[in-house]
Amino acid sequence: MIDRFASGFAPFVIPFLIGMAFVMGYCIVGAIRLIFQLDHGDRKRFLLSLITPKTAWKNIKDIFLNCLIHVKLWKRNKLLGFMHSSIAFGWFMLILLGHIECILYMPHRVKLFYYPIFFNYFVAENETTLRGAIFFFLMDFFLLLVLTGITLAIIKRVRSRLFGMRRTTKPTLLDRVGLYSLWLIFPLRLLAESFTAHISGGSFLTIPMNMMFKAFLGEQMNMLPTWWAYSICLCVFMCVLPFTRYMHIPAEMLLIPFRNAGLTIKHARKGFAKAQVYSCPGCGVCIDACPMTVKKANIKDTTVYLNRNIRRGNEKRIEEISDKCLLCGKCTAVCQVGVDGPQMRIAQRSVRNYGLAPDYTGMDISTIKDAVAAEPSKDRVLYFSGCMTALTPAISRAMESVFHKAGVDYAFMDKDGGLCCGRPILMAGRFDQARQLIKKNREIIYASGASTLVLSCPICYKIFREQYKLEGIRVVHHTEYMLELVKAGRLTLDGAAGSLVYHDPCELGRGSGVYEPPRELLRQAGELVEATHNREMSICCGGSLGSLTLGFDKREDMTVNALKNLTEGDPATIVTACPLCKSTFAMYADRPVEDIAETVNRHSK
Amino acid sequence: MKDNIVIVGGGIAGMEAAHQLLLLGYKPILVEKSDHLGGHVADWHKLFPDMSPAKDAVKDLAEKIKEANIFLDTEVSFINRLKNGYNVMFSNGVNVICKAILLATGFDLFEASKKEEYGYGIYDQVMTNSDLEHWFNTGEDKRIKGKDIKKIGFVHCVGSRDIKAGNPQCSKVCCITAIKQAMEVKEFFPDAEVYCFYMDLRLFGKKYEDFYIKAQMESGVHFIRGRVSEVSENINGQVIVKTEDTLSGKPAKITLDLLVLMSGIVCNKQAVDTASLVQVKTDSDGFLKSKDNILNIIETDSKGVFLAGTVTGPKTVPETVAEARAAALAIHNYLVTLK
Amino acid sequence: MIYQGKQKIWSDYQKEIPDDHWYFVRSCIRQNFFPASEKMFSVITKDVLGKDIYETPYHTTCGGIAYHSDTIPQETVMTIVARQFALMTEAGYENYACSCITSFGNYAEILETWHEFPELEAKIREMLWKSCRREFKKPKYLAHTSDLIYKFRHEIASKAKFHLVDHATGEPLRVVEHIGCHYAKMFPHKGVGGAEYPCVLSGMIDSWGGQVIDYPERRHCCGYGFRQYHVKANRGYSVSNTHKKFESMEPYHPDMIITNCPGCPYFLDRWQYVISEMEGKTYGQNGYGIPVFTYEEVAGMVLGFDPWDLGLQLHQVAVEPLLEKIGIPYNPKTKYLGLDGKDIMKPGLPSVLKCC
Amino acid sequence: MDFGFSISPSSTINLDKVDFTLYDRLCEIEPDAKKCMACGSCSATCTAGPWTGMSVRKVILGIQRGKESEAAKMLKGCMLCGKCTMVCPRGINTRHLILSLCRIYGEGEK
Repeated sequence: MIDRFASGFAPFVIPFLIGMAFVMGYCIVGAIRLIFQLDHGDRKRFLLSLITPKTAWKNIKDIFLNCLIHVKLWKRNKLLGFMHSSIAFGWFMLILLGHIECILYMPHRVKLFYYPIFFNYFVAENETTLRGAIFFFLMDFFLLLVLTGITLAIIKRVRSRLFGMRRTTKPTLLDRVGLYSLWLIFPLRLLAESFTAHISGGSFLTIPMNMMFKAFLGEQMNMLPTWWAYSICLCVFMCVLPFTRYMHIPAEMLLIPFRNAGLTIKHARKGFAKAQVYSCPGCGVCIDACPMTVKKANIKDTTVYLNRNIRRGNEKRIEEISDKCLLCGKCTAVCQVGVDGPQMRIAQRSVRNYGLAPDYTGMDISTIKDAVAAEPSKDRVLYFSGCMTALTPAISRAMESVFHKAGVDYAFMDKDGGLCCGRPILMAGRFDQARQLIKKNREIIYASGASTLVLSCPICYKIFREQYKLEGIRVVHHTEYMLELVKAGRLTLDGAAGSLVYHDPCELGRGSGVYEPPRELLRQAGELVEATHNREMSICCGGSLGSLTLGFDKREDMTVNALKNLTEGDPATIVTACPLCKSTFAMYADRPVEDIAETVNRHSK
Repeated sequence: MKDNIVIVGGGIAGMEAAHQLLLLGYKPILVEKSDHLGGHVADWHKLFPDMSPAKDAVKDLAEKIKEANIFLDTEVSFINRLKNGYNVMFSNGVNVICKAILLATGFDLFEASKKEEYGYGIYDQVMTNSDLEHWFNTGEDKRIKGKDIKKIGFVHCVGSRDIKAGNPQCSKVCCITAIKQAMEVKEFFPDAEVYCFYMDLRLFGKKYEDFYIKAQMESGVHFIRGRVSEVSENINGQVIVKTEDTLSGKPAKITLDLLVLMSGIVCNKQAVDTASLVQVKTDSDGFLKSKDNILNIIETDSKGVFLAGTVTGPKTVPETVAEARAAALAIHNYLVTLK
Repeated sequence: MIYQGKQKIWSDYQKEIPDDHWYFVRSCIRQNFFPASEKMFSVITKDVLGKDIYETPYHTTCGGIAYHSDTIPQETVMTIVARQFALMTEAGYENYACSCITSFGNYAEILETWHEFPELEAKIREMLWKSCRREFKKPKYLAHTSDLIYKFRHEIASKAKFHLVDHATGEPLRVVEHIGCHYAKMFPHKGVGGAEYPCVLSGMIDSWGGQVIDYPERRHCCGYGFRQYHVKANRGYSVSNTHKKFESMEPYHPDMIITNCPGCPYFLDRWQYVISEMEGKTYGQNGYGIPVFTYEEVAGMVLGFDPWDLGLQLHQVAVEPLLEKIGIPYNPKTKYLGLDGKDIMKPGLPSVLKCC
Repeated sequence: MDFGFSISPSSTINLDKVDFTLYDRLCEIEPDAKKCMACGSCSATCTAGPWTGMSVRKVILGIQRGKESEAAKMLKGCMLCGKCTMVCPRGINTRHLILSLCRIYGEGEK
């Protein structure tokens, strides 16, 4: 290989350089700003994680697997997976190989970093070697790969259903500019390289096309316009990128290390939250996932639109969207970049200014304390049924009966009424109040001297596990606890419960990752039928306390839809493990709905 | 020539019964003491729950009973018992031998002035539900005409559920009537505040609860749970109403530009006299006594004498009409058994 | 206000009042508060109208105050009352006229109770016999002395030297009438005109030329309320109620208040001073209060008795402005001279309420 | 002069003088507030009630009667558990109503 031009420069690279400079500058500045928006502790933790080998390696791995190979997407949807990875990975390889070529053949040009991009224009093939041929082949191969990706992308634009997506977002004007420029980049590159193939050399794609053009245009064909076009396309794409959904490409590369550093959302709009907003590719998978969007309702209240509105700073919509959400977490479960919808929303709720702030510090709870007080013992159990269970007393009664059967030494913490666990008010974004309630409840729990705290309400369970920090006290959900009893042989199930479908409550499944214990119990209690969508794909019952604004009347469709999903296997009984799910389903269900405690109690000795 | 049937009372009960009897091939004689048919309903403006014009309902019924013998401005002077029949003498001198008599003499509206403390007939700005309906119909009332009405109150249970007023029973229709009228006046005075003072809201009927919610949501009527204790007049001629706001457990008072008393349904004294002519007694609640209050409200202990509508107690229009039809059928069956 | 409406109600509540031969009993407290009032009653009925009115020195309290202050049981008060009836029976009278509203209510209540529970009456007869060997007949007619003045209002009007009119303008005076709670609130048919709109006093006002004013709190208690005043801790409550009444009648600018109860005139009169000290507020014209009278005093004024013989100098609120308005002559010098011409001493002047 | 007693203010609710601004503002953002029929199920089921004296019924009534400070005192005792919303027979979103109230309180000052 030899230089065609002594200068090693051609004016058409200028647009590319501008675009490159712009996008690089933008992203670097942005990244630095985000890092500085983190509070001191988080920033420290983040920077440390970058130099800690373990996390550093994880970052590289995750970025490679998610940003280039899109493994997560492959798992969900092969076609989409292939489309994304072919473009991302293919393009990456083209750049990589370009540089390798450059290093191998034109080491003195490496410092001109536009050179590898337009390599084929600047070089002339003076001798054909196997190594050269392999490189040319690989280049053409990856170009082809990218082109197929692009073709799929174009098809997806017009027929998204083919890709298993029912609803998707409408791209903004800039999105379209970015999109079309992206589509154009690679055909143009093919064109450009084909035009120069007889000089620079090429492979199975470029050579034949070159000959074809020769056949039409003869000797004096002008190659520059195609290279100009290619460069301009790159420029356009890179210049609009920061203002389009394609910002997710660079943003995710920051989000992944953030997440790996174990950061949480501290500020509604800055730092980690901002990183999530920009990492949202606006693909709209969350639209189909959202339980609120049954019958085409509330589509514009899904996470993708929350992110879009945060980027636009539309406060009114931000409030509406974040208040309406049920916080079921399904959007997060399906999200490719892992935008945490519920957390984002709670964060937005937390920045409201209220004229009145509840205050429970003066509250006298000595009566509850005295009621549960006892000497610490290693197998004493404290049972907290929670507010909602007061409306579904069958659950607490079943639990008590189970305790008796298994001969458990227990105290019923809120038999005559107790305090709220604080989760609902936390969901409303009023953290100080939640903290006060936690403090009060901890006093009671410690007064009980129990070593195990059993909860039959997942809403309570989640906050007790995550926020209460009860040293020396084991916090278990009743599904887990009853399974322990069974395993310990203190409880035996007769397996006569018939066919049961289990509904994963949001707070227990996606919220706390408890999927197996209830299923194990039910397998022993009867014949377990799985719902069409279950575990982390389970559909919220619609009764969630997460939503602040959804009225009773607006929720029926969601409940009915969730029930449909549960009853497709035509089970005899619907079993759940949450008082709220139970009462919500019971309203519209065509068959008995019960809490797992009831099932276990009825079918155990 | 079919057997004669005398229907006393030309209200909707009498009219509907006459209509049904005509369909059954009889030629009933309908006597009405006033100069027009339709009774109290004729004086009303609109009927709940559909807010259909009362006069249409009456007109419609009147159309259907053209064939019957109708005596207006006529009362029953006396009745003689005959062997399976009666000899009825009317005030207009007409004398009829009949097999069956239907007493559809309806009710009297409680005389609001009897509740002195509410100041009906004493304070300028106090009226009754029927005065208000009259205003809806004619637009004529010095209490409203040309007055700047900003605050209006409705007192439920005036002369109902009130031993002191001699009527322990619930008049049944006042709650919904008050709500209906509250919404209607709100249409005339959109920026007026409307208050309803109630003991209980007894909204048992079809769509009544919807009315209640509508009154709260759309008309913004304020419902205050507490029976008005007394009314007085201030120097501007407005009325000052005192009650207990039982929900906050505190006495409450308010100055109003207009106070509407929901006069209850009480037994028609004249009906009692007429009934006594055929040995039909009054029940413990002061209304006429049926053979049986559950299965046979239509028949009486006197052979051939039947009852329909509010003579036996407060009823809504649809209930009255249904009862009138039942009465017509009962009379028909009775006459058949006579043969 | 629809006057005819009221007249209709008044006509529904007329009670039979025999026009002669009355057994008259005085009130415990009126003689101290308004000494000339009961004197005036007998003067008017006996001397002016020539009626037969009998009094006995053996009459005692009816026990009403103790009863309404929850300090004696019902049997006790009934026995006391039985004794009064016995005195009447012994004097050979059967029309019972009492000067006190509380007594009137008390008698009415007891007669009604005996009517409902004859066994109780029997028991009381026995108790009376045991305690003082007396027997009694129940009065045929029970009246309050204001009922009598109401009955004779026209005769008094015909003999009147003055009328309740502003002699300068000829305008009728605006008069507030206040009826004692125990007059008709317990038994509407026992009072002239019923409980809601009694006309026992308004009747007098009408026939003596005044104009009754109907103000929102007309029905409200004067504020005395027995235990409310007697227990000092409750007095704030007592004065608050009086204050409420004055606030309510203020816009009507009343010239005077007429009452038919022992307590009411006292509290309506004296509390005006207390309110003026507390709130710095007076309700009459230019710094004076609204003069408060008993119906006998007014009858006396109308008939032309000397204001000081009517004991008007013992009122807290100065009556002079009103006397001048009506045109009743009076001698300021003799105001504080007793019947024997001795100086009964001039009271100190309040800091706010204007007095003469 | 000190008499040892004084004129005590009347406990009567004077509906002529009630200031409805807060209630009207509430109805703007929570029209369902008007739907309340004071059945009291919200207060009966309230988790916080026994400990803090919270009562949704009384809060709404208080605001309708201009007793804003009393209402505020109770609102401060709400734990926002949402049971009241679950039991409301009129389907009022009491939980959000409470949040809205907490927001509009003191709006006037701003």
